[in-house]
Amino acid sequence: MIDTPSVDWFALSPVLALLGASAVCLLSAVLVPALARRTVAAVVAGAGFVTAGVLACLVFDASADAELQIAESMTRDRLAALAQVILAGAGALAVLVSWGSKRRSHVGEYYSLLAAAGAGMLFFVQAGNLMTLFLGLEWFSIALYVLCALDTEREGSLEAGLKYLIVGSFGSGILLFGAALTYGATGELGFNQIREATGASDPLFVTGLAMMLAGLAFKASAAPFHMWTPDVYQGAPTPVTAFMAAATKAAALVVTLRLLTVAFPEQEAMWTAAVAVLAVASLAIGNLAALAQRDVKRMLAYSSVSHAGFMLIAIAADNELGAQALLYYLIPYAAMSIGAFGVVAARERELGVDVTLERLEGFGWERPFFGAAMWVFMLGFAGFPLTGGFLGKFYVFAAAFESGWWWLVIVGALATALSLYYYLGVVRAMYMRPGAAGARAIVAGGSPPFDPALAVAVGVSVAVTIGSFVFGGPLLDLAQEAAEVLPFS
Amino acid sequence: MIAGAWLCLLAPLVGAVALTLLGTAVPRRLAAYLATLSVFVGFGGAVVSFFSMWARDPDDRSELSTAYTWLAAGDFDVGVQILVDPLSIVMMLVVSGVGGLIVAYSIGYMDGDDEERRYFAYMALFVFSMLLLVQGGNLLLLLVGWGLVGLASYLLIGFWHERPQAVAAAKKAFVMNAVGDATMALAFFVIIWQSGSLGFEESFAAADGWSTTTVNLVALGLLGGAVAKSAQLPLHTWLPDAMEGPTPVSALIHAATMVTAGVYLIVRTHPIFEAAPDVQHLAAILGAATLIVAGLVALVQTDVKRVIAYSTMSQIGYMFLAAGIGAYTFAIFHLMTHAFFKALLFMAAGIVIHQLAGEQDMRRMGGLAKRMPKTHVAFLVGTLALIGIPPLSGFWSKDPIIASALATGGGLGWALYVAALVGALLTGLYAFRAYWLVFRGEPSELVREHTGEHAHREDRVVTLGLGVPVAILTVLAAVGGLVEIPGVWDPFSVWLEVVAEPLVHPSTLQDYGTSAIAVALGTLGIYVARRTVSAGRELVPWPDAHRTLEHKFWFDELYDALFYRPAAALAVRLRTDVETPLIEGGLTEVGQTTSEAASAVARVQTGLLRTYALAIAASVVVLVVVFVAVR
Amino acid sequence: MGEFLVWVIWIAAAIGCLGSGVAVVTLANPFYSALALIGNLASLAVLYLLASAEFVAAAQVLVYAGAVMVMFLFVIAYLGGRADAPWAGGTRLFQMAAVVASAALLASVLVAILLKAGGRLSDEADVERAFGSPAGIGELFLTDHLLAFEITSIVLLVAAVGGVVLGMRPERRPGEPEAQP
Amino acid sequence: MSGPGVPWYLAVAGTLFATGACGVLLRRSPLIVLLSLEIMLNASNLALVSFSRLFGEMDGQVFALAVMAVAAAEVCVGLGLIVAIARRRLDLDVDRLSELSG
Amino acid sequence: MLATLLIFVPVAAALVLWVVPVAREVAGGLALLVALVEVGLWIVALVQFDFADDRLQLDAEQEWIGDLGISYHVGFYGWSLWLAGLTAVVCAAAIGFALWAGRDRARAYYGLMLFLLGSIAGVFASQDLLLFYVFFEAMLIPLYVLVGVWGGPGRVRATVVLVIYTMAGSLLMLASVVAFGVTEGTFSLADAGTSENDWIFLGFMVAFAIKAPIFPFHGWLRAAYTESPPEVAAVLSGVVSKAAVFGLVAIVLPHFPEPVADFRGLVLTLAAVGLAYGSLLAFRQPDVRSVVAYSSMGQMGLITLGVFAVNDLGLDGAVLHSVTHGLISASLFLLAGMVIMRCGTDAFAELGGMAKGRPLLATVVMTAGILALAVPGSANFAGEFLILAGVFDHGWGYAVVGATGIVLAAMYSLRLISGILHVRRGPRVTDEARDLRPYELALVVPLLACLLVLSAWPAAISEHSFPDDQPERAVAEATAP
Repeated sequence: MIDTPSVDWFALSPVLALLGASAVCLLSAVLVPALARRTVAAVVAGAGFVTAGVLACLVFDASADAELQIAESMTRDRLAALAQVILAGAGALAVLVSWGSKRRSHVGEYYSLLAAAGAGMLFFVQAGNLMTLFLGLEWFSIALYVLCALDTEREGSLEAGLKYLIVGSFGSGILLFGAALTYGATGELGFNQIREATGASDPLFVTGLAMMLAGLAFKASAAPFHMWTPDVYQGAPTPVTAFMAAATKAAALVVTLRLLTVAFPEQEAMWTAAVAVLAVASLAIGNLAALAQRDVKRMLAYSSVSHAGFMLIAIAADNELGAQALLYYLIPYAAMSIGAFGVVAARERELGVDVTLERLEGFGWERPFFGAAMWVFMLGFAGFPLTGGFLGKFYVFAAAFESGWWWLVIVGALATALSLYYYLGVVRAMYMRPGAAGARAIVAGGSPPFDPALAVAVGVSVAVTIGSFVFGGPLLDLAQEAAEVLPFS
Repeated sequence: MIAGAWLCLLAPLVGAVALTLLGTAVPRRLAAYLATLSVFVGFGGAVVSFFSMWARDPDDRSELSTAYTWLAAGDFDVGVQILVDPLSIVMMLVVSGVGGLIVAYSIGYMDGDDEERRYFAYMALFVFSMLLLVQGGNLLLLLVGWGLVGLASYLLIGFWHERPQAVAAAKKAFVMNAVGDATMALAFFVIIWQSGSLGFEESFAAADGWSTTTVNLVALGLLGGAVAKSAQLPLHTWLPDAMEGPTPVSALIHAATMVTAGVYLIVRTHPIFEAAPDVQHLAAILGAATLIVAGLVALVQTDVKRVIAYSTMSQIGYMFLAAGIGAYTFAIFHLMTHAFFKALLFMAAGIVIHQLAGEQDMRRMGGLAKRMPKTHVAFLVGTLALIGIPPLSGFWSKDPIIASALATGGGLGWALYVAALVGALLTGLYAFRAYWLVFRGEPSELVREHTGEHAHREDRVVTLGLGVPVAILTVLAAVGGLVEIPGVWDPFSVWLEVVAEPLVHPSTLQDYGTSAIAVALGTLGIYVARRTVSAGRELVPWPDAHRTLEHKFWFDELYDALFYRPAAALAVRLRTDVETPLIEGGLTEVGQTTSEAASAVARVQTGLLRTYALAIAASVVVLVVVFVAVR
Repeated sequence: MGEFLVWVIWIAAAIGCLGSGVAVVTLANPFYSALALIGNLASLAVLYLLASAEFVAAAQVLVYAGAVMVMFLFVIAYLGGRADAPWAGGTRLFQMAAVVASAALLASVLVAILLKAGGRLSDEADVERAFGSPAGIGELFLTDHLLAFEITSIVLLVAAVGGVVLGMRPERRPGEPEAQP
Repeated sequence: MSGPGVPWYLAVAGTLFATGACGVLLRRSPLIVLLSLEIMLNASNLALVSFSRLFGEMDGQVFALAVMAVAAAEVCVGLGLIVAIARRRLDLDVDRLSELSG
Repeated sequence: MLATLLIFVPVAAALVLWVVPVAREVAGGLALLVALVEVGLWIVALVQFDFADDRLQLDAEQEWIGDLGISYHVGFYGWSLWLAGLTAVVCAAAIGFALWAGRDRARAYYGLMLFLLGSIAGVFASQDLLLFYVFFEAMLIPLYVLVGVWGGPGRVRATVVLVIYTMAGSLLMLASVVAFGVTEGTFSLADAGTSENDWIFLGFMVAFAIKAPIFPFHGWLRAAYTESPPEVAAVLSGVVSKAAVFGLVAIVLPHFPEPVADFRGLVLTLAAVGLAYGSLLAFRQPDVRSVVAYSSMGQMGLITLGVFAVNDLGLDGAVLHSVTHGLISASLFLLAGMVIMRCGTDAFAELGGMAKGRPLLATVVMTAGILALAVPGSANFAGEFLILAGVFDHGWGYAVVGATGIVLAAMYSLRLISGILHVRRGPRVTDEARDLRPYELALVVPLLACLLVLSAWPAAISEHSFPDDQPERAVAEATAP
């Protein structure tokens, strides 16, 4: 008789809720008549994300002490729960952004995959050993590969899908090989066991560390592992891009933080330096490349690279303040990303073509709400006060300074200054070159239908962006409670 | 007494403010009367102060009255305060009295001008500022008055703002005065630094303890201000140009009052100058140099107002000479008489100019003596007083100065003495040349045109009110010097001595001897001038010398080349060589470099899948190698 | 003797494995490449067997070499195996870089292994006969790695959905505009 | 265990991994790139299996089995994509898929 | 409490304007009303303020982020209250000007102006380092749009340079804020101690040097001032630049005594160079706004001289001169705007002779110009005098440069006056260019009236800025040789 382990269903409940939603959506693709399919699928997926978020909140509340479960394959702690809340929120917003898209085919499958990807990420951040880590990663990655390519009508979408698939698999392959080597060096899979088993200077072990770091950096799209990001973000359907930008990065960074601090504390000198270098590279490359972009989605993609750099600074800080900073940073960052891509989607649906800076001309005056919202997101990305982006950056800098990375602070400051050019470039395009005739001419079919879901999504994003500044205190307290589970020396 | 002094100070201010605020709400005439009234009320206040002061014991003739704290910082504070003492009362009387006459004269002179109201507001502002200057109870307030008279001078020189020369002259006057303000301010900084106060008493008391360098610096700064304001070498070039303003302005500001402020300053701050004798002597030397240079230049000027302007410089040179050798009472005495006769000269010239429809070139005048007899008398009295012919006022005030130079003795004293005597000769030459050109000889075309069939116009001038002030000043210029007769009585000196005890006291012999020589030289000058001019010749027949004098010793050209053009060129060079390429261009360059770097980074993003994988693979290799190496 | 045989088999399998791997990468025709991969998988299965991983070896042959590769071949056949010269495309420099990077990857991994080789790597644990048996593996799948097991199924399900969605002919009604994001 | 020791297995795994990586970097046909990716995953599997043997614990084998499933999943999606691309009559050449760049 | 009101009344009004669709006239009127209410609130604050009390007054404190010791803490000292008053007055005039000039997209415009007003008030009120930074940056947001949307033809470049340049400085300051706050364990200005760290000091200095601007950090200046709408330029040069003064006095002097002493020579030199440089450049600029722009730079150099004199004279003078310079440069920009509304240009080459037949314009321009050149007796002069007297302690050279500045100020101001008013009529000065209207007078005259009142009594500010036990005393003691 096999002793089946007891499963903590409560801790798994957010994942399960989303999986259930995913399944229902999938069924709806077959069972629900085409007319109602979008409504049913979207509502179910949205409900799934919301439920998952609520459940994650409950788990957060109930998990004052961290617990490892089922041979360390799963962790129940506040770090994971908080990340799950963020991810679920991002997913729910992504559903709202998706609602208005003119998708005709595969609606049920779309929402199903979205929910599945979300479930994968939720599980991913709970991962407690190398195997669940890898499997969680592949779970959401595969769902995302499909989502990227789902607009099979569009070449760009297919190109994005294939690029993501191939480069992504390449990255996963490296991560897997690294995991294998780590396993080989220690004989253990669980993060905590790895920490206990390790000999500090084991060559296989550090090789494994290097490769896993590379694999995770790939998912977080940190330079120089970022090169897929702009292409995929640009080509993928905009709601998917929004979801990826917000959620993938959040999941990958949280797991990076957990893996590095839990499993590799003895190598911290090594990986903090490496992460710092990655951070600097991301900041430099992301910001510089973004400067040269005309396509807004592509520009935002590079901006997400630079933000990965910022958040990596928090990881490189390797202290509780850093973890707190990262977790806090993710909240406004996720909201701003989804909001910004949501606004891009609005313009895209209005014009029927890709959104470039030129095509944003006059947008701010035509659509005051979206314009003002975009303004808020851009300011938030640039780290202006009155947005959570500012507090996030501030905390990142504080964390870096506390661990002596003062030059990272300087680099971060200069990079932010650089980034202003293109963030404000968006505002410039929207407000300061009003109504070029060209942009109006290509508006497809007159005034676009009112899209309440998108407006709600953008509105919520604005609220979170600004709210996370005003209520920075309580949110930072939550982040601190989550950060406490990590074993910082 | 204090109330009178305050009234004297504030009445013109009220007039100025009221005129500015009321604007076109008051009729033009009323505006003129208001301004005149305000100045005469001030004069009344001054008279009241004078008599109440007269009644006091000589040792008690000084009172400081503070209204409120004007400026304060930490331990440093400066009040709005006035100092009433014999010196300031003399100045108040001269300023408000002569000022009142000139403002009254302006009623007629400016009649019909478009912007009369503005003119009178400015005039009242000027009188207020000048009174503030002389009444100010501390150095800072003195500087405030100092600056404000400069401002009023600027406003009034440029009153006819559509004339480019007037505007340029106004700017020049202001900027040169600003140089003086700046050096004075620097002197004050030193005083604050050393004594922490700008009160007269405190800073003078502190001056004794200062090092030679310090006190020299302070005195030099003050002298700079005095020189600029009084148009002495080397900051004198603005004064002739300032004649672009209306003639009463020239009479009031650039003859009677403002330009003599430098003399007042030296007398007022004499303890500092006495602590720095070298600088004080420098003042005397500058005065002597100015009186000769100005006298020489005046020999060849053709503009009647410019001749008078140079004569003003020259006369102030006497005053500086006096102040520089410590003959303070004579300096102030000459200041007062000079105010009378110089204002008179200007006003008489103004009538002539008015009569000739604005013509100021003496070569186009002549023969006015018969056609404008009253004006002629006034002008003649002024001229003789200026030359120092007894018993007119200039005689009583100028000769003691020359005698004091003699009494000073030493090489310096003799040099100054000779210079002053040469000045007396020059005065006779240029003054009588002007008189002769304007009033004697045959009437020119212009004169006939403007006075021939309208011979009654002088009467009209009189009816306009120009005559009364001129008449009063004529009397004053004639008898104003009798308040001090060497060897007979000296109430004026006694009155002032409590403020500034003179350093030299010429003997009666020196006085009378000098007077004889000076009068002889003056008469010689008159004679030569008459001979030469009536023969139609120039006083300076040598072409090179004549040209040098015409160009006023090339001071303007020199300053233009030394200061203005380098400054303007520097400003332009800074813009073209620093601001545009470096400061602004630097930003552009940073921007360009960044955008080049940006496109370079973007080019790496080829869109080729395999390069992405290669980047990943290469980075992994680097990571692994480094990790294994440093583990 | 048994030892020697094991060595021979091992070497043969390793050579087959590496050779077929190189063949996959270098053969021009995807069809042959796919066939080479089957060889590769098969020889790997032999290595698994030698490393006492019977069940893995079996799964390798059945699932991988069988099912997956068949799918591959179908697709290749469907698309018509167009030839693709391995050294075509990209600049010389890029190709050099690619090879150098791969070589460097190999070198660094090998160096890491070499550095470690003298240590614990040579100290293999003793194992029972049941090691690597389906029963043992199955038990692990139901206990320690329960979650992994479940997730694997989900991953497969997601992939299946994805494959279907992507491979399906798009349902397009006549006159309908192109889909927009 | 008789026969070659774990380092030998690892050497083969490493070489295989590098070979697969080389394929990804060099080849233009997405099909062959997919095949190369499979080689990389299998290299990891070999490493896992040999480590599993080293420690005498079957975790590694379980991991390898899971990887196999994942590999199959990737192939499934990859092939689906390739079919979709082929259906759009695009060249099956990853170098031609470079619309998105810059 | 009043401090909070001063900040959030305009901000709330801005939100209302943005959200509630009202007619443009209503929007403008409401904005002006709120600005006047702000002035009224400030007057109430002035009345309630006890200048004899050297503690923080009218304050409010609310914990914001506890674990790093960050709080919402606002309040005023005497000197910062004056700066707040300057803000209220200048912004009210600027909004009034905008109302008259008729800016399009009224709701957005007035909302931004009010937001700007609130955030500047926030800067001058903040007593927490992070809060200060927040407001300091928040100012830039509306400025960016105001210049970028309603500015002149070169506005895009101007905004880019303005925002990126100033942000680059601010971000270095953020690094310093972080470093200082984390080291001290609190961000409260009152509780934080002193630091000897030169780098942290320099981070702050760079930000303030750019904001002020101090030579050679003024690259953004000309474009920003000349491309902005005149009323925005008025706020920018009049008020926003004073944020640097606040930063220097509230943060740098009390918390970095040793670096201040070490770097004093350098800062004073740069400030003096900036004074001379700005004044010289102002002398040769081709249009009114450029002249005012560079003169502002020169005056900010002067104020910096006063601050870094770190003594009673210098600091009191700096506060006084901040207020007077704020008022005068705002007036001049508004006047430039009025000239532009009439003639379509402010280039001297096309102006001139406007005094003829326009007595009000002439009087107002003349008054403003004369105040700008700091004629003795004016409040501007008083400030300048105190500053230079104060900085004399640290070397006569600075005072000499300052005195040169007096002469140069006379040169450029007179050129400015004459360029507009005097000599021949410029080609763009037509008969349609009427005299100032009563409404316009109502905008400019109060600013000038403030200056005249201050001229009569500059001690109102200089004596009521730093009561006993001033922060600068501590600095002076700490840095005494």
